[in-house]
Amino acid sequence: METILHVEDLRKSYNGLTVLDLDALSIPRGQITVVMGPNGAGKTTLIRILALLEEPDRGTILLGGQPVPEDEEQRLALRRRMGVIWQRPALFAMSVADNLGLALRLRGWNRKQIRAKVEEYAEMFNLGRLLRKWPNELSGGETQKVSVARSLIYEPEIMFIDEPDTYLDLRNRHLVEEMVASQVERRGMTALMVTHSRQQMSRLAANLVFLQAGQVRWSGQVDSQDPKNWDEELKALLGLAEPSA
Amino acid sequence: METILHVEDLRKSYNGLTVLDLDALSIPRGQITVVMGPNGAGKTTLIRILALLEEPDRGTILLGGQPVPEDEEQRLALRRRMGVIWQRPALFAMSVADNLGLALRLRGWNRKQIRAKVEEYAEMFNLGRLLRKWPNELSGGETQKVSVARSLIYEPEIMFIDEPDTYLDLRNRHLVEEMVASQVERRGMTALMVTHSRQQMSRLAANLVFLQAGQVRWSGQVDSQDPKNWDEELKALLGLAEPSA
Amino acid sequence: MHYIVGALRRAVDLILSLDPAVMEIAWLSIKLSAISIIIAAAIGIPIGFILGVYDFPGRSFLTSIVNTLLSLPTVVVGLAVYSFISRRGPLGRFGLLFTPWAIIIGQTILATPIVTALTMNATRSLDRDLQLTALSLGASRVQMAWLLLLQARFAVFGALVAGFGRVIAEVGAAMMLGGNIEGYTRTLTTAIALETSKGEFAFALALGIILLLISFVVNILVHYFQQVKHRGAYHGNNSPRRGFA
Amino acid sequence: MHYIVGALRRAVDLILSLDPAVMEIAWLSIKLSAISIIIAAAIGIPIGFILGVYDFPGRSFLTSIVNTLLSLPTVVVGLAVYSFISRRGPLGRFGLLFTPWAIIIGQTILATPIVTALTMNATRSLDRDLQLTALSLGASRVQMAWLLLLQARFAVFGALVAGFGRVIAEVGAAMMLGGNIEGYTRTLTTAIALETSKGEFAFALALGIILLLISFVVNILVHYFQQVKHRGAYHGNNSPRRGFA
Amino acid sequence: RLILATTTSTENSGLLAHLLPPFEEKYNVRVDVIAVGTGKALELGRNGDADVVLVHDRVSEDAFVEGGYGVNRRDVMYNDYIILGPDSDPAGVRNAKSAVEAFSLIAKAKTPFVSRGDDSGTHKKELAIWAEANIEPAAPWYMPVGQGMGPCINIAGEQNGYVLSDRGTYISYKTKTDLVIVFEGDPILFNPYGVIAVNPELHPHVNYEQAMNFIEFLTSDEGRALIESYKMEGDQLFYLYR
Ligand SMILES: Nc1ncnc2c1ncn2[C@@H]1O[C@H](COP(=O)(O)OP(=O)(O)OP(=O)(O)O)[C@@H](O)[C@H]1O
Ligand SMILES: Nc1ncnc2c1ncn2[C@@H]1O[C@H](COP(=O)(O)OP(=O)(O)OP(=O)(O)O)[C@@H](O)[C@H]1O
Ligand SMILES: [Mg+2]
Ligand SMILES: [Mg+2]
Repeated sequence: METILHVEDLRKSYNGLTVLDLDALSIPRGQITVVMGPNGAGKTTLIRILALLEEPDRGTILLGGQPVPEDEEQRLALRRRMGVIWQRPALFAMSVADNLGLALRLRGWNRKQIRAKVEEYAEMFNLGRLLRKWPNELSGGETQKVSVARSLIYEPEIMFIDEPDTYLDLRNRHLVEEMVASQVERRGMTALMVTHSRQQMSRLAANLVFLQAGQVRWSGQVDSQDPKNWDEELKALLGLAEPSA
Repeated sequence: METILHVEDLRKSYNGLTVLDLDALSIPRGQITVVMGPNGAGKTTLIRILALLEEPDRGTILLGGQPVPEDEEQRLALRRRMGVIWQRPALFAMSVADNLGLALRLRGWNRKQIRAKVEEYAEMFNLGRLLRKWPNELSGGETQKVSVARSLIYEPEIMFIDEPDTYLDLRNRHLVEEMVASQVERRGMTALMVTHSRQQMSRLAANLVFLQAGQVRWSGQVDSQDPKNWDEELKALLGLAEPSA
Repeated sequence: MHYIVGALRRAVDLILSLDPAVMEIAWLSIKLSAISIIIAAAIGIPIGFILGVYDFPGRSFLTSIVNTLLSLPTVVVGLAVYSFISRRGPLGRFGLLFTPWAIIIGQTILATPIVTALTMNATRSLDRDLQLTALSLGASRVQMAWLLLLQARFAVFGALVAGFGRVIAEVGAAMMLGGNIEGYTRTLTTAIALETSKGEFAFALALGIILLLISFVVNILVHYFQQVKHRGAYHGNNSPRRGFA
Repeated sequence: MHYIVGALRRAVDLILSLDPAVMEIAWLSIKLSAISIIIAAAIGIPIGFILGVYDFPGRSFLTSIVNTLLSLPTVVVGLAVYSFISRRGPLGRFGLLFTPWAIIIGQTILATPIVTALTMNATRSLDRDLQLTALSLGASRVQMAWLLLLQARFAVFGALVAGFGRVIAEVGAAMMLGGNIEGYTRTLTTAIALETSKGEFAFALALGIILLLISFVVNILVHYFQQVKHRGAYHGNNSPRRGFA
Repeated sequence: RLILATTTSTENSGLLAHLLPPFEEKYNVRVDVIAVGTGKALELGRNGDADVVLVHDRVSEDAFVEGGYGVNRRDVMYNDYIILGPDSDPAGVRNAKSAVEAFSLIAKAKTPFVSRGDDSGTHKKELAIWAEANIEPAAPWYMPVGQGMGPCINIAGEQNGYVLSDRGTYISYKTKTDLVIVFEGDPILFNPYGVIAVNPELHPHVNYEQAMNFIEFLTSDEGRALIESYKMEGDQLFYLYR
């Protein structure tokens, strides 16, 4: 199984407090890797670092076996192959349609191409009715759907997803899961997904990383179909001894 | 059972599109009423209106049997008996401790009283470590916990809670549920809670309102212990025919 | 060129020798500007806040008026005030003309539109979530205004700095209304104008350098007075502390 | 008082008669201010953006410097530029003194700190989430800057309006550097100063009224040019469209 | 293009508007007038930023020429100063026989006296008269304000005080002030104007040719006739040396 992202000896601290301290971590290409762990474990920080948006204090990041270059041009090229769906969706003060097409515009697509693509994705995400609205006119769930569609639309090679369920009703949760899963299947997208939902994890994960206090407590493949086969330590971490929530 | 909030013939539209159109709705005192419904159903809009933060286009709101006064002073007094935990937590650019004490400061408490209360609630919510941090230094879950504690701290008579689970891990979800439930039990707080989680609903709800496209599709008491006894129509609305999520 | 060299030398001399005439003039400039900007703040901040935060008919028109008043030429203000407070004018009997009070009146008129316009712009781009959050925590109208201004403190503080710069540097109103009377209403700028008209360019520049030094010191002091540390955005997560990329 | 009445009558006459001398002077004022503000924007917006968004050693010091430059007196700018472009100055051989170009240089120097400082304040209070979102969607540094400025457009536009007001209303630099030559470098403000020194107060005020009218029209035009509608905050939910409470 | 640096009095009185068009036509040149104080006008000349200066302060003019900054100084014309005061004339200046005596009376009565205080030609003349009268004027009745002539007249009017003014400015302010002429005619009050070309050896770029044309024109019969014939609101302002 090919590794697309590999980090070694990664350390990040804020104001002297270490929030991330990973010996080694590998993300396999073309699969969904789920990251779980309690609030404050460092999940979002990890995403910021892996998406090349924040510098770690030390450590190596290998992307497709290559170390990440220093040169800003080259980093931009790499960043453009990645996408992030943030835990807290932030839309720009422009229409929903413009938000959806933004990444394509940044990549120099022309109006017509953008329009076609935006319509395609608006259709897929049932956003047609909202295209001319502005962010402050949307409900929470609508905001989150726009934010997900806005990142998937440019079909990144690696997608970081921080709690896709946020604000969504059950139907939309499934819709978003399907969209992500279909891009993984159809074109081999790699996804790193943070979630607090065991059900969602077991529906989607090929691999699982469990973070706690900035460290990897468990990582490996998971048999998504049958939780009974899970490692005992993992079960304990996930709280599967307690009555399920 | 006493009704604390009653609305009649409530209508709200934006740009000519009706988003809320309720014939009548009653919220019983001292219990948890759960509001469910798909994204965009009008749940958050309902909260804004009931919390006296937005004017409906038409309709009557009775609070404890009295119509809501026009006078700003009197409205302020009513607003101070309510609290809202927003779907999207927004903390002010001040320390976590200051955020927690803010509502008390607005009510003219003195420093010492505020400090004691903040410490008490920080303890309850495990926020002690974070008191001197600023909002931009918090994780998503930490932000949400601060936002919940900030509203519960002044012990409002009616609490509107829009998706308490947002960003929280399982332990913190339970913690927040407990805190809300205990205020309901201990001092008869009324809570109106929006959630997309059937499990959470059945754990907490004494009553359920199901909104769809701005209208009440179902409302009444629910037997939280035994979903099997639920009304068939409600089961259909909640999607209990489909394989559970 | 040689003026600048000469001016620098002269400025150093003047400062080191603590020339009493220059000190007195400088002190008067500081005093008048400070008083003017305090009055302008008392008028401009509330108006700017209302124009920035509330939507009401005529707001757009009032906004344009305020923006237009940014182009009030100092001489015009001087003339207009002059025709009110001259002995032939309606306020003539108070004998304000050619006193420091006359300068304060003129400079307040100049500073108020600046403070108003910039406060308006600062509060206009505030996240509306913060408004709702403040109100739902029980803020009165005044408390909400205070909280939002606190959130926009950088820009509001910037408004005051810009207003201060405007009045301490203006000469038209000070000249027309104060009369540039030695030992009584001579400010740094009217002194500069006088030296310039005498052809004493180096001395005029030296006074200009002293004026800038005063501004610099005032800026630094106020900067330390208002909390120095910028702690960033309002919400939670996603926000590393420093700039990057 | 009687001046003001006389001035109003005179202003109306001048405007109705389309007095060619006044028209020419007014047109020159507009032209020079527009050119100055365009150059100031090209310099000040990028610098203000960098100071507002990025954190680097020395930022606080540079911020104070920019704020200090807000108090540059126009006469001092006039003198300083004079000593460079005077025949004896290093740029003397270009013969710029007493030409419109000299005025443009002086006014650009006056406007640049304003545009810089206000852009800095505007971008400093931007939600940092937007930065990360822009970058994660594949924005280059320049594209991110452009996007963030778009988000802060009200305040950035306000910066330009304030700068325009400053230069169209200033007289010191125009007088010293342009020389108030009839038909060549006489602007509205230098004409006002001239009339004032002649004791023609009513005529001076009439010109001042014309200047304000011009500013008003320019403001209105630019207001309609930039999208008129304010569509509010960045994110989703919680945000009713109008002010309230 | 000929740059003429001159005092505000010549520009504001309208004399230049009367004088320049015929000159411009005759020599086919555009004259750009920079109207400032005498001190600043001479400084512009010193720096080579003007081609010719027309000012009124003999002492500084001589220093300018001696310093090698200007050449070919010529007397052009003179006007006169007057003492303005309130109609009630509290110091009794109307009875004075000389300007020196008038100043002494004002000092004795301690009525407000507004001084230009800006080193202008007018200011220097005023100081010379004080010196002649052996008086060192002082606050509070003596008010150096550091402004142009017009504002000084205004301030004196507001304070019900006296002020030394040139006649031209007074004429244009006549309707705007309550002050009247309380003393005039003493030869000490004459105010001569001189024209000087900027030295082309020091500043090779200056338009020396046209500067000389201008000087010649002012001192020619044609120029003199124009000066003599100029009237402001019916009064002659500038007189020629015979
Ligand atoms: N800019 C910052 N300054 C200081 N501390 C920070 C900063 N950003 C994050 N932290 C701290 O680092 C820890 C990890 O934060 P992170 O956002 O990565 O957590 P998370 O695993 O995503 O949590 P959650 O599930 O609550 O979103 C938290 O305890 C947080 O308080
Ligand atoms: N300011 C507004 N302008 C226009 N439309 C609005 C505005 N606010 C809300 N809406 C629309 O009203 C509908 C109801 O919004 P609301 O936020 O109440 O939904 P909700 O039930 O809370 O949904 P969610 O579960 O996604 O948070 C949505 O379709 C939304 O697009
Ligand atoms: Mg997180
Ligand atoms: Mg909602």
